[in-house]
Amino acid sequence: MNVQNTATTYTPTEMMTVTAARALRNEDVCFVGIGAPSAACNLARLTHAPGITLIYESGTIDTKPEVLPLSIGDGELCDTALTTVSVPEMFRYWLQGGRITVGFLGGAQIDRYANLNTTVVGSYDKPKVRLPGGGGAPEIATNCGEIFIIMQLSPRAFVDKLPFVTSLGHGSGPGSREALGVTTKGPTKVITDLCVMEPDPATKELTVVSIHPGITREQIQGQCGWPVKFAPAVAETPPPTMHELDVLRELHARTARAHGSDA
Amino acid sequence: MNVQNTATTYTPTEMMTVTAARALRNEDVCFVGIGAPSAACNLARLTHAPGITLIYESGTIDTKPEVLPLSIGDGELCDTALTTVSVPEMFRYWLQGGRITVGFLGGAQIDRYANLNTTVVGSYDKPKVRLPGGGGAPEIATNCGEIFIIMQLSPRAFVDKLPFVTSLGHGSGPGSREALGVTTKGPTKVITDLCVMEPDPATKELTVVSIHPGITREQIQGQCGWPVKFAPAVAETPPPTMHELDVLRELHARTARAHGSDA
Amino acid sequence: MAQVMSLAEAVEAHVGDGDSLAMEGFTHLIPFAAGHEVIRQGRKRLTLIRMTPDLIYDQMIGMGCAEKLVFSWGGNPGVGSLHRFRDAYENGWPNPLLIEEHSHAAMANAYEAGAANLPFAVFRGYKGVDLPKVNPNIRSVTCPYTGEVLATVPAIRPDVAVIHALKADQAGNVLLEGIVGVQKEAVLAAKRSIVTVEEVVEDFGPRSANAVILPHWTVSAIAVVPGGAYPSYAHGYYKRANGFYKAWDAIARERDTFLAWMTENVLKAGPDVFARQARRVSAAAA
Amino acid sequence: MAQVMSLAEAVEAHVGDGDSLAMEGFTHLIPFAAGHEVIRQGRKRLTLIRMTPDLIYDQMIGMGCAEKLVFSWGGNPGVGSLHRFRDAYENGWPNPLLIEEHSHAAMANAYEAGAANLPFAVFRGYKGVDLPKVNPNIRSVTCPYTGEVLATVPAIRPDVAVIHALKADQAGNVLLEGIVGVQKEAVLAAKRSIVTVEEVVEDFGPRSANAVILPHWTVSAIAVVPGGAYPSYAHGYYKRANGFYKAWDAIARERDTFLAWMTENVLKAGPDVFARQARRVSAAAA
Repeated sequence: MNVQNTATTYTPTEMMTVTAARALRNEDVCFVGIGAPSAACNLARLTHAPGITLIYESGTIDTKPEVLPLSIGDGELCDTALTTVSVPEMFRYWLQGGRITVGFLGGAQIDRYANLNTTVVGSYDKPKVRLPGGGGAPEIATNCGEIFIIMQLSPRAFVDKLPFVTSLGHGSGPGSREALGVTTKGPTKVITDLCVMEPDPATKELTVVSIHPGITREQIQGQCGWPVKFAPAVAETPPPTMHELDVLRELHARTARAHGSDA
Repeated sequence: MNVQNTATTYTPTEMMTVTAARALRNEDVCFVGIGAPSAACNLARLTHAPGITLIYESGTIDTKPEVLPLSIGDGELCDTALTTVSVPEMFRYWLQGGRITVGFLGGAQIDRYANLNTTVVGSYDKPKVRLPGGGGAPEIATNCGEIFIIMQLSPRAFVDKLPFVTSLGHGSGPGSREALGVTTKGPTKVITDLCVMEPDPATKELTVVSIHPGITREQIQGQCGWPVKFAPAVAETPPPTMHELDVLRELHARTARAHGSDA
Repeated sequence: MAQVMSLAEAVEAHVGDGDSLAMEGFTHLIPFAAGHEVIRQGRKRLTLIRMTPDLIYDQMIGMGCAEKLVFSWGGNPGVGSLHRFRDAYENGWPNPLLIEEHSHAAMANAYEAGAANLPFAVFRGYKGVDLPKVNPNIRSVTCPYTGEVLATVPAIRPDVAVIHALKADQAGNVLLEGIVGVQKEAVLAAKRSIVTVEEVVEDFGPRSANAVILPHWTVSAIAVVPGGAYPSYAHGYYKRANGFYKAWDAIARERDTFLAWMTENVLKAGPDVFARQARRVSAAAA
Repeated sequence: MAQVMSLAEAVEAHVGDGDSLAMEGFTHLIPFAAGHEVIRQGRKRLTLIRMTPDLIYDQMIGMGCAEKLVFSWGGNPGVGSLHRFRDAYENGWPNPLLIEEHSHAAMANAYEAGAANLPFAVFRGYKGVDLPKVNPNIRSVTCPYTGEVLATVPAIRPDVAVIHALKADQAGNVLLEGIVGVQKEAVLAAKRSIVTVEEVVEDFGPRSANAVILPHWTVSAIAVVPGGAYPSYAHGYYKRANGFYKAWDAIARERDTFLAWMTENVLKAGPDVFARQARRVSAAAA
């Protein structure tokens, strides 16, 4: 058995999830989406941030699921929550109330200012692909203290121009959010399977600040639909530790066992 | 022991309470105020209207108190309620929601159009008497299906002109409520210790429709600050039955025992 | 005043062609049995309102019940697309489908405003996004104190709301617990309402003083349908059939597999199958 | 993040002269012990916000803590007037008192809007009445869909909210039950908050999934004050001292009897007297 502190074998998705988890603090109150955000938030809770408060839009507050939910309202979330409120209350008192420090979002498409599209590819009325729509995202994007985005880097996802803006990132650059009267930070991190991007402090354009081990700048550019900017000092993202990977894999294994048995 | 169906000895307040109780139907949903309305509503529940739904503005829905509450939020109301909701929900979903069929109001002063004053006597800024204020009354008066008012007839209470309109009755006469966009009936009965008044269908002015046993028209006029109108056919209010009086007195006795012991 | 009747009677009495219909349940307590009954009774031209259309509306849309969909997130949670919804919207099969699209916050506020008998809802939303460009019902008001401009949406006031709840008591009061979503608001906002329940009990017994209860005089009809939320779930009764949600992706992907499944499991079946399905989930989970 | 401290420390840390202060509790759970502590610490020029000022604000106004009162019903419930409030408003004793008067519906909506981080609340109210003539904060907006004009009030956003709750757990989460009034909204609407509780428990144990709970990160300070709602009551702990409410009428009617009572029972006392008083009510009721 490998007892090294740093793992040497892990998938790009595991790298992405672990990196996202590390961005969370023990005192954060997170609005959690299903999928990669949920895995990252629960990994943080099960490792360095045991006091983190996880909130799902189904109304469950301070939930501590044993297994990852398939939907935003699995029974597991309610069973392990401090309390569960109605959905109107969740959106009014808790999200709009300004009580959430970090909102996690994903999307089908993102642009260089971290605006997101989960609505349509093609035109709205005659779409090439009709996507699920915004759900909670439009108001998560503006009412949470800051936003972390998790998405796999690919040219179809990281596009030069969005066909539809479902949720606001940094708009068309510096001052966009402020001009709309939005006082929250917006996207501060985009965590991908190849690298981490952050908005440049001056231009707000997404800029690579750390590259995952073994990944090259050319690979990143090859998966991104705009000319990628790199920060002056680009770090190597620290790889997952064995402990992080063990906890994450055990979480996924528990989840698979639980969800496999309920057809 | 007197076994007659009709009682011969009762107080004017008992007459008033029994008459108010009789106006309620088994299927009513009542917004209940403290004091005389509470006694009347619970008397109805304990006699001819066992299915009546009583709601107090503290949030208690379908409550069945054993003893009359001293305040609008006594523990007795919550202990015997179907459920208890928050005060914002009570005013938004239940009162404004248009789900209340009958609202009970009292007041310090009333005019001939059944507008009520519970705010000030004298001027607002330099009052002769500062009264408690409106509480729930302004919105009860317009959001309940209809309003019953219980007040003792007296020249200081039934006045020609109100110094302050705390809650709307029939405004300045026909069409007043409609002009304000109010679609509910407003006051349909004013039950006093001497008689019952109802708004005239044409003029909306309060008109005596029934006189309690043994009371004269002159006595009524003597206690009312405007020239009293009498309906073409004025009935004699049926006196309380022994059963009604027994239930009401037992309710008051239980209440006195319960409230006397908790200083 | 809630009347207890069969599900078929309830849908017959309260859901008409062309009605606006809100079948709510936020992952938990989705009224699938009632959706199947609406399909069996062949209702047409419905305006279907629901934050998360989910499989229930995928089925109703695919069977031609819907003329319009009002929604805020149209996917199969954690799985992928709603294929029948997409086929209707993108290809007009089995009939063209109009949509009115919102965010969750907008719809939650719109139900809340409906329950509160307000004509519209005000909220901090829709900033810097494109939905207001394609949805003329997204407007604004200006705060009379601060001058701030806030988003508005019309209140949702459906002809009929349909929900699934845990239990009713003999008087017809209805108890919800767990993830309660927008169901209470949907019922209070609607002109008429149908509630399917797992069971009717003598009375609710000891409970929180603040239990989520709909009094009998807020509900039109109650139908007892054990398992009626399957493949969604009922807190304390049976778990969510996550496996069925995954299996639905293949069933619904093609029109013929979809129609075959609907014929076998909905048209030829009745509300009684739900009890069996829910029991199977509980047994599998045990 | 809730910190457990003594009531004196909590008031010292979070209530300043000139603050706007909402001490809520709708008949149930009125934070009397905290009110007494504010009096003992001699806070001045407070804007006191409360739907029903009740005895707690009658005491604070009579002791000169208040510059302004925002309220919707200012009486001693079921008994009569609040004499100290009237003496301040009508005669300026011990100092002049400004008022901002609303209806219950307006204040409940204003707290709700504050908790929801909105600048104002919209509701169907104030129709055909005189209060809007004397309160310039009562305004209106026009529905962008129907053209209907609806009343508005500014959201209540107090500097400090103070409530009394049943219990806190070790993490500092706070549980309310029974008549919950506007307390949750008041805390969520406020910049800072103090919660007095009957007790701190290891954890809340089995409870409704929808229990009314304020998470620890919404509360600034928690102080354990058993009986701290006396002569109001705490659901499951002790009953309302209706007799004291009646007795207060005579105590508060004259300035000297009021001052004598306050000196003896507040200025010379501490939060520990509340446990004894509440026990006496429970014993009397048993």
